[in-house]
Amino acid sequence: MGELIAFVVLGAIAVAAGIAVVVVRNPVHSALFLVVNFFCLAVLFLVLSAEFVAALQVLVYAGAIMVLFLFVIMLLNVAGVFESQRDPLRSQRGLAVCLGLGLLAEVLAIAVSGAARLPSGGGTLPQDFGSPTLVGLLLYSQYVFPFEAVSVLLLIAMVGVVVLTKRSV
Amino acid sequence: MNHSFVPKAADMLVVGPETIVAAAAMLILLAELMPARISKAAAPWIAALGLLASFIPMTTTGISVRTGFSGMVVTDGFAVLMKAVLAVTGLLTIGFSTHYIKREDLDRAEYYALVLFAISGMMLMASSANLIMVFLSLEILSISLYVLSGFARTQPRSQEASLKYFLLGSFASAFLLYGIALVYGGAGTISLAGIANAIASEGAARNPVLLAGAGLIAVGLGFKVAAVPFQMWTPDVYEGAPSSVTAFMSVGAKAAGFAALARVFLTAFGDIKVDWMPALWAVAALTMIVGNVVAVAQTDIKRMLAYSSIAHAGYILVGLAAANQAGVSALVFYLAAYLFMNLGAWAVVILAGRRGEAGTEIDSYNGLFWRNPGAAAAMGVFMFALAGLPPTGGFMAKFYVFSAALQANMVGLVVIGALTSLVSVYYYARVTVVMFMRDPEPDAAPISTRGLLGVTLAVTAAATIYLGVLPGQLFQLAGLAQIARP
Amino acid sequence: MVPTAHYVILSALLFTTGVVGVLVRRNPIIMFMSIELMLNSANLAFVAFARHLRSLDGQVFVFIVMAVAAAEVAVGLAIIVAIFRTRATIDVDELNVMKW
Amino acid sequence: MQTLTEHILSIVIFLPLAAGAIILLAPPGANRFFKWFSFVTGVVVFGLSLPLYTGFRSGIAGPQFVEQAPWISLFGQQAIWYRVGVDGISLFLVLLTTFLTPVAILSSWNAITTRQREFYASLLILETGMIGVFAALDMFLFYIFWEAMLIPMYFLIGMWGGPNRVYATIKFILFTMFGSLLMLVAIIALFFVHHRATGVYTFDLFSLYGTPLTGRAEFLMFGAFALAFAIKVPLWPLHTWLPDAHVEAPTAGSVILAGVLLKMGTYGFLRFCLPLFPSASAALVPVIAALAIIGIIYGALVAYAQQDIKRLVAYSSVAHLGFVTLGIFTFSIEGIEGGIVQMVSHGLSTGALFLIVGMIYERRHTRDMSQFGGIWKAMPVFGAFFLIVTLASIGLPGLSGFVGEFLVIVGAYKVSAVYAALAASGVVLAAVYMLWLYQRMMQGPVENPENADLPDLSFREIVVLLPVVALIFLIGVFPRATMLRQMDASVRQTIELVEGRNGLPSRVAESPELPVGRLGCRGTGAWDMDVRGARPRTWMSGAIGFGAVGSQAIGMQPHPNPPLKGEGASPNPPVKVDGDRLLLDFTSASHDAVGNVR
Repeated sequence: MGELIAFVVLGAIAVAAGIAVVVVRNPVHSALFLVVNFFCLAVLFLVLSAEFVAALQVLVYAGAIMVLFLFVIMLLNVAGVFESQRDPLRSQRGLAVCLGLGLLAEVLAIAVSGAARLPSGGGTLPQDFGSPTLVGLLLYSQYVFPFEAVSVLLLIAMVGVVVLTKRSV
Repeated sequence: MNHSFVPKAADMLVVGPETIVAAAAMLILLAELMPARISKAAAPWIAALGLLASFIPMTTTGISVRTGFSGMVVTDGFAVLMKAVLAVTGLLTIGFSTHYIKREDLDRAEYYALVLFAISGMMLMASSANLIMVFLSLEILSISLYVLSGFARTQPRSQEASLKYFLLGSFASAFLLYGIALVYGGAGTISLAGIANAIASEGAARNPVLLAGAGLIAVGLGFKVAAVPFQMWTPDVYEGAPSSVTAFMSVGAKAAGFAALARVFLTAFGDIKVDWMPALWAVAALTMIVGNVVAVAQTDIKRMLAYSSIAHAGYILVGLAAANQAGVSALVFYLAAYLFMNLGAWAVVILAGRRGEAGTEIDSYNGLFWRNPGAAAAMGVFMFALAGLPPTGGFMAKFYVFSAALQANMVGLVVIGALTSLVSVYYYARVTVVMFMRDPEPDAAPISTRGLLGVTLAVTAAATIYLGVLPGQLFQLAGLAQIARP
Repeated sequence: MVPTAHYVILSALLFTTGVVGVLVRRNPIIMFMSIELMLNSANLAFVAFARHLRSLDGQVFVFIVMAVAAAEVAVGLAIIVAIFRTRATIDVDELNVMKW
Repeated sequence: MQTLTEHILSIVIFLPLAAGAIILLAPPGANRFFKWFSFVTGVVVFGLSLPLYTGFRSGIAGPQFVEQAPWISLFGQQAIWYRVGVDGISLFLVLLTTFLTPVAILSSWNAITTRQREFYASLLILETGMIGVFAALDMFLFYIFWEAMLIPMYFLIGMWGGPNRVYATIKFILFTMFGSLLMLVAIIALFFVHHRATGVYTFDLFSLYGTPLTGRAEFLMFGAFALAFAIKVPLWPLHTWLPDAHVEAPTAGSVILAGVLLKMGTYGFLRFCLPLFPSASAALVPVIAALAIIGIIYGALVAYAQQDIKRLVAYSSVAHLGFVTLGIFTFSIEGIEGGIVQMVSHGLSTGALFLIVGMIYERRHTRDMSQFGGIWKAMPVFGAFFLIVTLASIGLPGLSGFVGEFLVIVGAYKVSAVYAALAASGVVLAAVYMLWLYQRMMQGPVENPENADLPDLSFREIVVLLPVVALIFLIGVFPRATMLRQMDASVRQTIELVEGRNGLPSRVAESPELPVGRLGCRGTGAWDMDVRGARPRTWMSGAIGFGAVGSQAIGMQPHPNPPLKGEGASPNPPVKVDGDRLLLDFTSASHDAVGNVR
């Protein structure tokens, strides 16, 4: 029962915040709504027995990534980064909404019809499911190669950022 | 948890080529600790040596099927051949880059490091045996390419190309990711072998969640290979990015995308190919039609080549849509042939261009024959090869792809392919008309073919003709490009 | 216990919101944030499926996605900053050098 | 010497390519070298091709001077061979090519002033492609030559052509490729149908002759092949590229285009369409014959209306090639042999006409008929040559044109008197426009002072024309000895293939992997077949269309890869074995193909 309440409340906030991200004009507000969304998801992760991921969600996403976003928005805001008032692509806008709704309808239909037939792990959930220990062990054994590949990816990103923004060679 | 934390040599061998390439990239970065003059001069050589060294593990494993890192990665005939294609792409890219990045004032060692990182991502893509590796390697190559597209960071066109590529690329990645999530839910696993088993043994085959996931994965990878209707980023990005980067990604990203598409769809979703073959049929047909028809209207050679690369993605998709072994072999052969003719054409674009990405209008090739007969002749070879005329590798590639599709009884698709090839003859021939049958502008100076760029041109032209006359060996090799079925 | 299907539906809602955001908005930063929304909806699906399947693969995947997202954000914002440096607009439609 | 005789055909094919490559690698500007080197090469190649003629053994239907080497393996089998040879049909076209190339080179001596290196190289490379098309015995090899040859022709028109050359050359290449790309699809499809029937992957022409096809597939494939050839011929209404290409091309290009390239279309009909798709060919005779006759009359009428001499000659080609096509589609020995003679004759006479037009153009820089008149007075030698060539083109007895047209009309008469009558009217029309042309240009008073003191032909120009005219006489006077005798066997075999009587074409020697003979049993009706000399394996694979029947009839195991349904396998018709003959009665069996049962 508790999970259902959490799901309904947090889910509603998350969707509302998500829509707000897309709708509001000011990028700063968008970013803040995105943070709200991320926090809701973090709590849902907890509900779903994913403690480690929930913690990361707060630390990495809401913490680091969104701060970066806000930082850049503030940095660029000085000269007024807001979208131009004119809307050259009104038709595209309608089209996009239709497309999105179509996609949504499709995914919903699929989820409703397919969910009953999803394969299931069965049994009860282990007590420490989703704990940092278990996730960490998995990460360093079976997933050690992707884990290492991520480090290369981060190195590339680092080099990339330097290349793109360093003023003089 | 019976897996060791420490990778074994056998594991490393599976991903040997990409590891060596990535290590070479890091070496280039380390070399920057030395004086700039030395590190700059050393970078292309380190890169070339790294790419050459990556052939060592390829020859060691050969076409044997091995998996590594708890089944995360796999090497087989297909993976090794795709990696070879990518390594050659990298070598040729270095060949035409040295001159170009000096001319455009982009001469920084990071350029080569990023090219190598991208190649390692592309290679990893060909070896991915798990959707997590598909996603990661896609990101490795994409992020490298985002940065490379914006490498001319003071050029607005390059910046915008980078931004557009980045936004649409991440958009596509998000589709891929959501698709993976749905497949995970539908099949209960993200390993390709596991998905295939789930489809084969359980009722997962008809689960709409799984099918929707497969569709979204196709969309995500379709963006990477520029298949219609996910091609809209291509012309702008190709036009705006530095020419050498465009050349590189028009072959490399395409090869990687097709490697992933082929592996994911033929292994994980191989048993439900009746579901996706018609969709792929339609995408292939659309891609060939749109790419070729829109290319006719282009006046800028970079945009023309961009649409042409869309069209060629269509021909490669024909091989994939055939969903048989001949199709996979044809895909590998096509990419190998395409790599030479397309990189060669871009090398000419680089040679004929001027500082600041000027001189890319097709009209500026007026009378190129008088200004540099060798380059014009080579461009002629590439144009006829891209149009699919014998005796060039382009013809053999199309022949192979069409054969594979006809083996799968896709007559309609092949007829569409043949007719769109006819359209392509028109716009490729136009380039030869301009080069050979018009007089140069009075103020146009002769162009000299410079060092490494000239070598690259000669190599690509010779290889294009060689593959058209004696394709037997590569046909045979491509025949070994078997994707290991779990 | 809330059925997994409900979480999937929630994630589909968020995913769609993100898709529409990318298609509708022209401000690259907001487009980019919409993409982040899409990534997060995928994460939600992963975590929900992970519980349903009693397998931690999904959670590990989310971990990797976060790292990737961090890398993407860094590069993406760097591109935007670089553009902003050479001109004062980052409205995608204002970028008229090329056709969109 | 041994290698020379063994590989004479390959040497003839590739020597021009090698010479072309040498020219391309030479430094630019050595124009005398380019001219002489390419001319000498052309003459040497012609000389080397003569042994093909003198050593040719009449009476053998199959290809001679065969050379083969494995080329490309596909799907784990040695599917593609380098395999060349000449038979009674292709021999003359190969010779025509080797003969016209040095003539064309010599005719360009002074006409081509820019980029001579590339010009002569293109001509020589083109020669390789053309000979290859006629000599190829492997469909894949044929297609390679067929397409590759377009590239040098494309440059010849585009780089050294007239003011509208770019339009003409693009039109030329697009038209030609439209047909040939669909033909490629059909070739590959045929390859797979053959594989399904026999389990063998091969592009060998003579193996593919036996491929059993369903009616629909046969018509579609025939359509794809026929389209490619009809564009090349060109058959009305696909001829529109031809006048443009001819008018814009330099003289040498026109000579080669009219002399050799157009023949590839008619040769293709004869070599591929007829034997590969006999039922479809037979069923579509009225269509093709009608197009051919329209071409004959239309070409003649439009030619009459031309002011531009070159355009006139171009349209006359449409008419002449209509004769050839008509002759081929009579399926009669006279018609087909007449068609082949007409191909050669047209190559000589129209080639000569283009040379003559080129010579007068070099002097007057116009091709407008009204600018001329009374040229005879200034150039009597020129006038004499022109007259002979004109008469040859009209078909005066004693000259080569007569032989071909006469035989074609005889062949057409066998099929339908209407065809013969209409074709004959074409001959009359040709006489009208050609004589009119001659009269306006050569006779009458000199009205334009510029025509008064034109220099007559130079020694070089006489050397260019003399051999052509000599051949016109030779063939005209001794058609049997020079041509018909040699081609008899091959033509008869082709007719037999079409009629499905005898399914056993002569095979390429020593090629055990060529399993298939044509048994050609399609349609409804009673069939009898001669199975003498059929090797068991050949018989089995060839009999795929009714594999089971064959095995019962001569008591062998069914084929390991039984034919697909719908390819004629299902209803077993009654079979009688009568000595060496196998009688099949299809009368009651339902067959989906349209047959030409005689």
